[in-house]
Amino acid sequence: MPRSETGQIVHDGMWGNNPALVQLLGLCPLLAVTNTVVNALGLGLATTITLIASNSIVSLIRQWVRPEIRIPVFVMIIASVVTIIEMTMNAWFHELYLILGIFIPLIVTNCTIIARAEAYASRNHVGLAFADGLFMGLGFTAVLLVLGAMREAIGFGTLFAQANLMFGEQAHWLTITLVEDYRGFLLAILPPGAFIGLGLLIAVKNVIDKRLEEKRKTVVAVPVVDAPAT
Amino acid sequence: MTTHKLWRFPGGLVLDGHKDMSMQDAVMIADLPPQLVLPLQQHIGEPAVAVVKPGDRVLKGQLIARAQDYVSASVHASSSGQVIAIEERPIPHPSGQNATCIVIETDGEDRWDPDKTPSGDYQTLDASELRNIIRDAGIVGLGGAGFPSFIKLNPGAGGSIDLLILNGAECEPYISCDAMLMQERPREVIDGLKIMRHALQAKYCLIGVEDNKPDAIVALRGALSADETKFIDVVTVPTRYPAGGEKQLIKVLTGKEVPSQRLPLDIGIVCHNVATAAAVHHAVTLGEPLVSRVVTITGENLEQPRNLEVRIGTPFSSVLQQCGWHPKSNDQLVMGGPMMGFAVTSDAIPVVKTTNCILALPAPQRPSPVAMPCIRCGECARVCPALLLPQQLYWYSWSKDLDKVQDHKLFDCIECGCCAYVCPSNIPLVQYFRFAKTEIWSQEKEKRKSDLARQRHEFRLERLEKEKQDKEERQRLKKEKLRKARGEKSETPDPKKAAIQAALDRVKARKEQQDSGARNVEHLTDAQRKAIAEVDERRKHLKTDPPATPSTDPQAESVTEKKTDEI
Amino acid sequence: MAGIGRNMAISAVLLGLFAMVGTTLLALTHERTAPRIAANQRATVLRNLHVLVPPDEHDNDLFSDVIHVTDERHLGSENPLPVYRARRNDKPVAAIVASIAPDGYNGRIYLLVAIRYDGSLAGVRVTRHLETPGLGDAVDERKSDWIKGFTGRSLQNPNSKGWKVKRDGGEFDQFTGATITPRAVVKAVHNTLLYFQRHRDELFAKPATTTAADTTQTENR
Amino acid sequence: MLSAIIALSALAIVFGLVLGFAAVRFRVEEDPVVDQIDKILPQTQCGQCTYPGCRPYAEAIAKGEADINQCPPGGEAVIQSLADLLGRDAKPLNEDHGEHKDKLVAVIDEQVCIGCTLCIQACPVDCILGAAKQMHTVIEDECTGCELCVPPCPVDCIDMVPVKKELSDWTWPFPETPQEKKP
Amino acid sequence: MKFKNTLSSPHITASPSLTRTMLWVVVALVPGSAFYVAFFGTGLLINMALATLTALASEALMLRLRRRAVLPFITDGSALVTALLLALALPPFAPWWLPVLGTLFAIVVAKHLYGGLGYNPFNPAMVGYAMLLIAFPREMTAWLPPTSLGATTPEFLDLLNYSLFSILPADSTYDSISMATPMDTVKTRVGLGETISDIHLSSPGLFSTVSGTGWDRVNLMFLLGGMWLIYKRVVAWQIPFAMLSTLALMATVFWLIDSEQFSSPWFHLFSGAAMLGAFFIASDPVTAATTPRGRLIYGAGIGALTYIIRNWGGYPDGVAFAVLLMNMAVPTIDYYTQPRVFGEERN
Amino acid sequence: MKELALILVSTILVNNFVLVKFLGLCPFMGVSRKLETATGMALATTFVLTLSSVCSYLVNEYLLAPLGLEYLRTITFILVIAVVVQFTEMVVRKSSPLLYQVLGIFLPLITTNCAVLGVALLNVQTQHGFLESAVYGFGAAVGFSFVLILFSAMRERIAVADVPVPFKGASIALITAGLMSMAFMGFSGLVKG
Ligand SMILES: Cc1cc2nc3c(=O)[nH]c(=O)nc-3n(C[C@H](O)[C@H](O)[C@H](O)COP(=O)(O)O)c2cc1C
Ligand SMILES: Cc1cc2nc3c(=O)[nH]c(=O)nc-3n(C[C@H](O)[C@H](O)[C@H](O)COP(=O)(O)O)c2cc1C
Ligand SMILES: Cc1cc2nc3c(=O)[nH]c(=O)nc-3n(C[C@H](O)[C@H](O)[C@H](O)COP(=O)(O)O)c2cc1C
Ligand SMILES: Cc1cc2nc3c(=O)[nH]c(=O)nc-3n(C[C@H](O)[C@H](O)[C@H](O)CO)c2cc1C
Ligand code: SF4
Ligand code: SF4
Ligand code: SF4
Ligand code: SF4
Ligand code: FES
Repeated sequence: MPRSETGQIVHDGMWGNNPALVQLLGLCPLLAVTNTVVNALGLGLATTITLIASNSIVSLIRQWVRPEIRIPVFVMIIASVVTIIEMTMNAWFHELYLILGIFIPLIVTNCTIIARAEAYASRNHVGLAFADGLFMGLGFTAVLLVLGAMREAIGFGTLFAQANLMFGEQAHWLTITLVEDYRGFLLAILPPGAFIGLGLLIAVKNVIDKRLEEKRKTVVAVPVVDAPAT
Repeated sequence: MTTHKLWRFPGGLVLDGHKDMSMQDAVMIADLPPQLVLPLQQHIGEPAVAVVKPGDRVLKGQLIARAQDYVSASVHASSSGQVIAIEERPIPHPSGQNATCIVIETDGEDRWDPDKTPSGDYQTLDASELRNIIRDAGIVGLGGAGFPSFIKLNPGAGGSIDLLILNGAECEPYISCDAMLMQERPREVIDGLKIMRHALQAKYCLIGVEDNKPDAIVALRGALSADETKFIDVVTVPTRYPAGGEKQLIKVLTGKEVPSQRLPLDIGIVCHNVATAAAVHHAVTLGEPLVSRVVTITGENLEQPRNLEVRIGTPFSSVLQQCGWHPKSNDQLVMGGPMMGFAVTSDAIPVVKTTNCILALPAPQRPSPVAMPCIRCGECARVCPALLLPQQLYWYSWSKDLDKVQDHKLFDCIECGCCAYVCPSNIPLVQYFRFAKTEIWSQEKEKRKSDLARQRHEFRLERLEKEKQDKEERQRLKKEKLRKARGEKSETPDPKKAAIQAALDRVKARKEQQDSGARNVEHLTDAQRKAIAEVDERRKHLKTDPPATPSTDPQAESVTEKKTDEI
Repeated sequence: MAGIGRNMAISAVLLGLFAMVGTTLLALTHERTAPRIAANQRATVLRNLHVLVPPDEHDNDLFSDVIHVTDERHLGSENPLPVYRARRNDKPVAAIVASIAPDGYNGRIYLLVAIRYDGSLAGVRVTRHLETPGLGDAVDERKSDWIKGFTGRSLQNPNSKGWKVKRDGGEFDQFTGATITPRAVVKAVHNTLLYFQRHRDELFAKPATTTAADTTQTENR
Repeated sequence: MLSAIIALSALAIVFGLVLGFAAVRFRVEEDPVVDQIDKILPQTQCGQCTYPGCRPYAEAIAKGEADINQCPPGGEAVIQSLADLLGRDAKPLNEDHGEHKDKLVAVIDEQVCIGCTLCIQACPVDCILGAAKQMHTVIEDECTGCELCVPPCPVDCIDMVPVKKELSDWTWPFPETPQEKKP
Repeated sequence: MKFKNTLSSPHITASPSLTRTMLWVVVALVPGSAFYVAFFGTGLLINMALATLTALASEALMLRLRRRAVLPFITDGSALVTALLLALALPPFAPWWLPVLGTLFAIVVAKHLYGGLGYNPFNPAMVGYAMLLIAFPREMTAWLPPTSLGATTPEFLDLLNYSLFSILPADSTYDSISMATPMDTVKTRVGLGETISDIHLSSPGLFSTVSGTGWDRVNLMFLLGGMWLIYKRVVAWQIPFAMLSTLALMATVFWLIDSEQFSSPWFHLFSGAAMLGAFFIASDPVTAATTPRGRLIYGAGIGALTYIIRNWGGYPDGVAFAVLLMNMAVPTIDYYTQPRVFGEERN
Repeated sequence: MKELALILVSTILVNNFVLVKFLGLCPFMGVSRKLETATGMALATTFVLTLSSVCSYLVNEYLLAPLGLEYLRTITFILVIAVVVQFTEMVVRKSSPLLYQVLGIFLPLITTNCAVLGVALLNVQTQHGFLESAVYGFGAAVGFSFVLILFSAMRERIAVADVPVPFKGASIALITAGLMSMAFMGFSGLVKG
């Protein structure tokens, strides 16, 4: 079943070539800020925006860069985009900035962005580059959210704690306490928990992939199933 | 007699000897079997080439297959009779595979070839003559490896060596053939030793015997004449497996270590087995080639374990029967000792030159233990005489990381089996190492083949490119000619140009002729030309009415012609 | 050699161009946003300060009435730290000292300690810390009310023996399994009080420094 | 504002000069990785990887256009070596390209061969001997077993047969893995 | 006639067995454990029982999940050793989920995710212990005072009640029953500026002439058990030797520099998990270096790190972390300490 | 002097960039399959990290700070890093193909190593002087190299272990990194700061 080009992009970004689970890129912010779902969401959104912007720009200017200055140019573009986003948010969305602000400089160093610029945006036209940025970003965000949820649930026994920081005071209701009087499992919150959590996620993905593969194979192998002979 | 200073080799094991059980009776000559099966390859190196045909009558000691290469050994009929077949037969090999053998139906007369000539006094012969005699006698190392002995009797560039060691250690449990030989025929051993010493111009000789063979030691010492004791010393070495390993024995006797991946020769030492020495004595003094050897037939499954002098080629079943064997199919039948020998799958295989022992062990008491994972306890490293880390070798062999396993000096492993013997997890370590070694060799072979293929492919691409260019050139010339023919005489004809043109035309004509013929017969190597010739030859025999025989086809003629003039 | 020259020129021009465009955009954005950002920061700082000293208790501009002081022994840093001064009708009301607890479990804990003119605590807040989530981070006002327990305390309440966590024989609770963090905070607050006691009048007398260094800002890590 | 632009542009120009200089001064022509990859490939030249030969496939891998699991003749061993060389994880052979089989060689039935030379033209390693209207023969040692000569033959006289195993080619079997489940 | 082909030599073996090796370890643990029970009460037995049950159950489960033969592996004794060692490292007064969680983590994550027996790079028991220490520092640092010291030592039923139902014995509080270990006490109070002699004076009965009351005797018994294991060649002598001598050496040096700040070498050798660590934990063959020289380096590394973490680190005893840290270095050490093979130049 | 030594101990062990601070994880996971490549990466990173730590300090101190262009810090630093890396790569590639074999392919990866920018920014944030910046960069790099090399040797061992199939590869590598960072927690408390 051949996929359309955008279909392929969606699949790659969200699953098949997911930056966090498959390419193992952007690990630093991924592991550093997934203590809670809210943190994860913040970083995910900021990263997605940056990815879209940098992918689009790199794709636009790709004809003009020469190999020897390619990397400097790309990183400059990314750094500019990130800094502009940071300043803009700081000025006009200050509340949001206060929550996401600390993640934004981290984005510059997120290797997903330069990797996509190199591997995809510099070889494809703007539309595709944009889509790639969007779905790679969303794929990244999805992993952030799952990992954040996992760590928060195990570590604190809650989900969406401090949602108010992100969505405003009325968002307190979002916070879910899974286990009352949970004594907390510190390990999940600390660095080892981050590594082990991501390791488990990748294993889960491997299992699912294998199931899908087996399904695909049996679908191919089994001919049309007839009704039992009467 | 001075006591010789001894050293200690690292690792090693003290094992139960089980030797007495086969040393009750004197060595007897084994019965003559109705059929003898003589593999063309019983040694390290290239197989020998048969010089007899089915139907030929042969006498004992007659050459039936000639050594092919430098590293190769001839095969002789071990009794008189008629060659009935040259065919694939099961042979003693760990693979259980078949190989080409000469099968002789014995006539029961066991008649020696009358041509056999004793060479008289060996001292009148020079070293290279001696080596030729030994070579022609088909003698290979009888200590186990089966390396053609005459090669090891070459003292190398120095012209002489310091020390010749006779290996009478016989360190493996159960085996007693060398012990019996030394005990019963010490003179043969010593005479052989002296011949070897002469060939090697060795300054001094040592016979190393493990201290669990006191009778052999007494016999050897007793047999030495006063004169001989000046340059021959019989040394008792402690019984510790594998004291009979060449490098280990050298270490024990001299304190020197043979450098890793080098030969004893490099430190001025040569080591031969005692039975090899006896065989040399037979060949030189009596003119008898290697047609029989002493074999220990032993094991708990025999009623009467003993040593027999067996003709090479006698089937295992025949000798086993003489020792009271009642086969059960879950028995283990091993050629060689329990530590280094290999299990065989059939009792039809013949005794060969390297068969020192046939071991009939009962099936293991328990169902063979499950191999558990390695717990890296290091016991194996403690007993490894080569000072390797078998646990690491195992780890990398298991994972087929052939680079790392060589990093850990796989090729220094002497496959003595000490590691596997002690492993609490029952891991078949030696098999892993053998797997890795053979795998490395086979990959190297593949690599060579693929390099060759790459070269040939690149060469072909080049050729195609050249042909394309030539074709374009021809077309251009044709056009030019046409233009000229049309009378475009813009230029006055230049004699120089005309000459060039003529030359080009000639080239073209030849190219065209060639194109219509085979395309890829240029730039052939000698081997390929040889192959073509062989193929043609084959065809001549094969074809009666071929669509085109080389002799009648003019183009084929031209092919052969070009072959010669183009290279 | 000409090749090198040409290549150098092209690369230089291209890279320069990209840098120019990028910087221009950045600079423009900066120009546009700088005032707003400053205003936002000021508002944030003020909000933090107003939690401790509510606006109705003073009438001066807290943000600009600031001086910078250095006292490693009491304030925990060898660098200048801001002290915001609250006044009402030009009379000193309270001072908010940005002091540091240097010996937290995972490093420094940044505090805002608001002290009324009479030496009692108007409140303490942790603005930045790296303490272990779930253990030491209870000093954070968002996680527990522990930090609010300082309000109203002073050097006399309790006396200097009592300015310790209970485990060390003092009056302040520690958290189960994490004594180090509260110990560090209690010590830092106590030291800040001592500092204030010593320098009170001097603090209010000094003229304000012009630019407000923003130690209270949550910097990135 | 101006100072910012000037400062950074100047910095960038200096860097640009340096890199432009370095790019020419330190230019390297060949991509050594391609050679290394090519060395690993089995040189069967069969084209199952969808490239016209091993080297083109090597080039494609180096450029990142092709995956490392497309060479059936090479099988696991080649994939593993490529993964090691390129620092990637090994993956199973992509079965779209075929299965890993034991090595074969071509044998021409000389009774049937009509000497059309079509197989000669197809053989990537020039290991078929013969001329027009003559029977052809395969040099066994040099045949890579690529099967490219099989389809062009008009009389179907080429068979692919397993390579004959010599005693010296025998390899010790890999022992039963210790972790295997025992019933 | 065809015969069974077992393929490779050797055809005879010494038939030692893995299970026997593991059982020796268990036997060697007996004297130390007995003294432990005598001094700190029967809580250890509860922990051992819980840990063993969990270990065997999770081992069987993982083998099933991984589709491996269950019987040979479950009877090899390695899970038992892991469980017992983990239980010995836990405080004898702990809620039931502490040993259970720790053992689960040890067997499932540290052992079977790596392929089970023989493949785990980290010492499973210590992974379990470190995980518990990090996640539940409070429960993990509360020890019982030695029986010789307090009348408050709970009875077996009290302990069981606490373990299973978190019910404290009547009229006692958590803090009144538990206390820090002597080593923890010294560390905390030296950190607060007290001198060692002060500490000894102010806590009579807690310290013996050698180290902590009870602890000295328990360590001595582990030392004896360990010597026996060395004699039986279950344990390579290099690791315990290198570890203990490095620890003693560092302790001596600092003790000579300032005996009021740094405890004596005797104290270090005979308190905490020193002997248990040296002979039973650091020596776990699977996770230790395997070359002779590597074992010396590995042991010395553990000794040095133990001392450093004990003195300056944030955790009460350093053995577990030291072992884990050196586990990390094992493959590197093994790689660079390959011995000279026979016939190679000595250099 | 003691200060510098403390920085070194802190960056290498206690606040290890990879295992504690979560910086430089992608190359940590990406080039740790083999000991040799990891050693190459370690060397390259040590060189570049130290150099760019110093360079960015200089640029900050003598260009950005005097002109009041702090808001250009990120872009300038990353530019400096990218150029240092690119230049080193080209020089090494030409002048020593052997060294390039070892280091070359890793050099471009370093630009995307967030530890490099992290060090530059942290230097500014903690107001390190010249020498401190150099030592901080060096220490961070040594800490990175140290765990990278140990990790790669472990991965080589784990790669051939009987790891359950879904966990093979990246998954078990991450879990191993997790256990390593757990072991590194043993250092916590050694140096405060
Ligand atoms: C491939 C090979 C080449 C050898 N070349 C020589 C040689 O050139 N000269 C020599 O004296 N011995 C040579 N040897 C013999 C060895 O030194 C050794 O004696 C023989 O392999 C039997 O030793 P073993 O039974 O201890 O394995 C060679 C052996 C092998 C296997
Ligand atoms: C582990 C091991 C044990 C050996 N034991 C003996 C032995 O007991 N007696 C013996 O003659 N050769 C023994 N060999 C073979 C010797 O190393 C060596 O090949 C032989 O003595 C050379 O003599 P040859 O070429 O005459 O056979 C042993 C080899 C190995 C690797
Ligand atoms: C991973 C981990 C993180 C910790 N973080 C903190 C912390 O942030 N603050 C703190 O005071 N103690 C922390 N601790 C606890 C200390 O190690 C120490 O046990 C405790 O502070 C001493 O308190 P106690 O005297 O009540 O036992 C942590 C412990 C662990 C294992
Ligand atoms: C001498 C010796 C010491 C052992 N020490 C430990 C240990 O400290 N921790 C542990 O989990 N297992 C230990 N074991 C058991 C076993 O080796 C361990 O479970 C493996 O690491 C599992 O693969 C030991 C085994 C022996 C023989
Ligand atoms: S003896 Fe066996 S279990 Fe022990 S280290 Fe060697 S191979 Fe491993
Ligand atoms: S078989 Fe090889 S590895 Fe094993 S003990 Fe003998 S020499 Fe050492
Ligand atoms: S599939 Fe393999 S052997 Fe065939 S051409 Fe491609 S690379 Fe060469
Ligand atoms: S003979 Fe046939 S199979 Fe052999 S290499 Fe040539 S084309 Fe391939
Ligand atoms: S995100 Fe830090 S190195 Fe990739």
